[in-house]
Amino acid sequence: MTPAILYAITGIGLFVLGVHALTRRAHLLNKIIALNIMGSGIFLVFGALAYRTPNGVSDPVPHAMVITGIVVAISATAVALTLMLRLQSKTGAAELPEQSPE
Amino acid sequence: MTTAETALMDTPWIIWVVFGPVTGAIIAFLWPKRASLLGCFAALVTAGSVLLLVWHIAEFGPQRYLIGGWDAPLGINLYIDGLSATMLLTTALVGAGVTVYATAYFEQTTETDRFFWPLWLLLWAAMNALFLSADVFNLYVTLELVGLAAVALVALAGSRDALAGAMRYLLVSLLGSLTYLLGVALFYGDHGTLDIGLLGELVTPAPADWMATGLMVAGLLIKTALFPLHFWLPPAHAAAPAPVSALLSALVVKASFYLLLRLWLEVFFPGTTPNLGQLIGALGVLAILWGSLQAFCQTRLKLLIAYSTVAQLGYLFLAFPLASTPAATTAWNGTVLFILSHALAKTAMFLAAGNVLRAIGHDRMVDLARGATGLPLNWATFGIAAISIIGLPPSAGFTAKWLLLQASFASGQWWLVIPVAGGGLLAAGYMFKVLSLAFVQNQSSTAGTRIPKRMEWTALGFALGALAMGFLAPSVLDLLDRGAPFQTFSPGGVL
Amino acid sequence: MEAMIQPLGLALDGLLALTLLWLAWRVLASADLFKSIVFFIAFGLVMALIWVRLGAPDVALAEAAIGAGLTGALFLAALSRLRQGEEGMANGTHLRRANGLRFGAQAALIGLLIALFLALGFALLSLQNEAPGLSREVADMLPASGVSNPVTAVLLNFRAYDTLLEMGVLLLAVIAAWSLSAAPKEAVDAPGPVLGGFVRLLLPPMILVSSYLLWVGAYAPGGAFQAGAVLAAAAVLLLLSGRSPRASGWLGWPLRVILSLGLAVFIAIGLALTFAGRLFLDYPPDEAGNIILVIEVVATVSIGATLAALFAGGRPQQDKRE
Amino acid sequence: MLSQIATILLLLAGAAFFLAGTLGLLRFPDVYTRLHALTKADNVGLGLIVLGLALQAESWTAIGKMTLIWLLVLIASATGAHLVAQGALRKKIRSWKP
Repeated sequence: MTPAILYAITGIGLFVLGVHALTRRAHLLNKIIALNIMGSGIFLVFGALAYRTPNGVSDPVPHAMVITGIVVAISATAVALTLMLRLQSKTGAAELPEQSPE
Repeated sequence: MTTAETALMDTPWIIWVVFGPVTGAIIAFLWPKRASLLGCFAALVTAGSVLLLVWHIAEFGPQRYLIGGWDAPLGINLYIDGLSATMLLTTALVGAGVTVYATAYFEQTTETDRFFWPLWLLLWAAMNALFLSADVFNLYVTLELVGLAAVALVALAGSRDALAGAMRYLLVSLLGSLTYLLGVALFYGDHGTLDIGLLGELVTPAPADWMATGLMVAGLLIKTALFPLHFWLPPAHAAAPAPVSALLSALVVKASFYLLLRLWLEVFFPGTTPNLGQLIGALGVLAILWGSLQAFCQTRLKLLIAYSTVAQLGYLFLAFPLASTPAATTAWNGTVLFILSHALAKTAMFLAAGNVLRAIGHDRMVDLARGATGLPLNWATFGIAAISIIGLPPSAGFTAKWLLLQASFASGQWWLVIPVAGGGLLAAGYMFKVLSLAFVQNQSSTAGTRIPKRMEWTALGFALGALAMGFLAPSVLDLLDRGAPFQTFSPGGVL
Repeated sequence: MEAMIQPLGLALDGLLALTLLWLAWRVLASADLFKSIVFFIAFGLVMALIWVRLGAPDVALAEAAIGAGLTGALFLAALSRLRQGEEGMANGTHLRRANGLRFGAQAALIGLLIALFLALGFALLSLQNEAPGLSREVADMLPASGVSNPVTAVLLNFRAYDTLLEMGVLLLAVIAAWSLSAAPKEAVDAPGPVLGGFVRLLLPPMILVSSYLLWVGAYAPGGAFQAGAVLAAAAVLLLLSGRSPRASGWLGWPLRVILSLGLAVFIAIGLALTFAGRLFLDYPPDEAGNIILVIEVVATVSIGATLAALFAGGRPQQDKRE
Repeated sequence: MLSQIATILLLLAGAAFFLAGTLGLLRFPDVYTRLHALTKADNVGLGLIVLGLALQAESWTAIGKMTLIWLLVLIASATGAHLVAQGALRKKIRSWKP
């Protein structure tokens, strides 16, 4: 159980927790936070697997990917929050209205 | 060759195809008052560079472009072959037409409508980048760009349904992208490379690769709205402004399907995929049935067309069970031709529905008749587009279904005939329901508001294009053979 | 001594991993929104600590500045606007029940997720314990990249196309946010002497730290994104202290130019190289360092302005005269 | 060797102050006293830790950076405490009466 595998399993734990909260919580802010937690989990898997280099200096390519991922995540979060507030001003509740049953 | 030809030859059109629309979007964002004019000019430049690039591919075969001069494992490659060229062509065709339509649709621009142009050009650039990229992480960034731009365009309509549909679409799109990204993490962890070509050679049926394949397929199926995961598509596509609905149904949903097809043929290990292929094929059949049934009992026109998209998407997945049979090439040719024909026909339908909505203010099918007499050209467009959706002979839809039928007979999986033919019948069902409602009951027809001629003519143009594509199919299939991954596909060996 | 350190290190990693999971569970399960946001910020800081443990100081800086700091600020701002919206309505129901999955579906979902976790865990355990990844290729090509910090070399030279598209994502986010809503008027009263003094005192060092991070990015952890985040934090402080540049003429096209400057310069450099006959973004080796510095400076200003505009939450109101 | 012992002692002292601050946070009855515990104990704790690490630092710039960090934390926590207290007053939270 090297630190790399430990953190990688923590990462997929965060991913699974996030998916569960995304599907279970009704409030949109909780769903958006859950998406951020899932993203952090995946980035942790990237970083943990990059720590397995023989000479101890971890692999810089996943680090660059994670920084790109963090910036993409905050952009998506900002759009989601603006959309949530606009939806609340229109429908009165920051939750997805019940979809017409198929 | 004259200097003009050499200049024409060696300017990297592959770069202009992506950064033409991005530059257009920046200028349209900086100068909002002239946004629609700049949008048209940028669309012209982009469509032109796409045509030159596709001509270049047709002449000299697939092309690989090393960005920054760094080769595969370290740098990012752009790779264009027959498959990418066909998708680029479809996007350019639909994009140019919808741009013309949008100049009329967004005539009296409020302040937020001016944001349509930068968003649409960024969406176009993102799709072009997605069709060209050969790097799995870069494809994640393009998927995010496509998703965010599409969500913002849906929310442009501003109505309650549009905002709710856009929110649901955003959450589902982010879930799909993150699932795909976890697959990328596992593939990189296992093989230390992100290039599609290199990954294809290194993939083994190890548990990590199998999980990565499963995650990426799941993520992309969410974004392509295949049957059980389609719930987000109808509200988003129906509530969006008309040009945006057309773009979503015709192009955005197909972009993630293209990526699934590309990875399926070049990365996922052929040994592990046949049973996954059977599952996806079965889901495709269910999508055709469920989508058609739902479409049949819709009361609003745009929702009917959106559910028709859910049904037609099922067709794209029918070729997966045939992937490892000798008839795979004809099956994949049929699938890509189906993408092209569905894109043209569905764009015509959504634009026609948009004209109806703009003319009589609502799209409740029950009293469509009142507006029918005022828009004869529009309903003719709807009829012609229905021909291609149903798959009647002259149209490209028929040719695509015919190729699928040929492949299923050749490979002995004759059961595919039932969904292919049955889907056509079901499509005929809900299409004739619309046409009957539009024409038969002739109550007093209140003349709707005048709509600009351009809107009707572009819709008709797309419908006729879907028909004409039936005759142009051989040239499309010829373009498709330029080094497409399924050109001479022998199971296991990848060209 | 060495033998004793290794298990201690693993114990610390185990502790950090458990804290992270516990914080994540608290974020996702707590009923009150404010509490989950505060836990989310703590989650981001522990994550930054883990990035230091994983030998990734660049990512630790980015996670702390953007992941925990700015995302947390975005959430808090959204929560306060949410509460303002709810005061306006009678039925401000925070805690509607979770969407009503029947018990069977809920158990099935949890079972499915546990199965997914076990399958992924098994897949991870099947990976080799030692994998060089691309570290050797990066080390070999580093001298030709114009910078000596490997992460900056990957971000701005080897995979510059990713960073270019990512700047596109930032610009797209601002355009999307502006198309969605106008910036809500911050009902903030005049800042007290303490906050006003705090802001005046902190702005100069923040700008100094930002330019230091930008400069040091070439050979040590730092870079455009971390510097941009610090710049955005300074702008957020300005917005919070009520002294927002609403009246000034900055909110018209000058702001739009700054927002799209980073992406425009990046593309212009790339295309200029193609006109000079080189491949797109293929910097000539001897000027690679200078070109990367130019791109980073412009990117920092653009990223700072973009993240601040995203915090403001919509298109500036003052656009009326346009 | 002496500097290592001094560093360990200083770090332990600093950790003790952090512990005291957290204990105060948990045990004190209302928001105002908790603010006291947090800002005072943690700042002194951080000062001791910075001092302890300064002994091991390899260059004066590193020491300079650490003290700059400590000063920024001082100012930030003071302003933070002030704003939280101001917010609590505006919400009319009465301070604890024995």
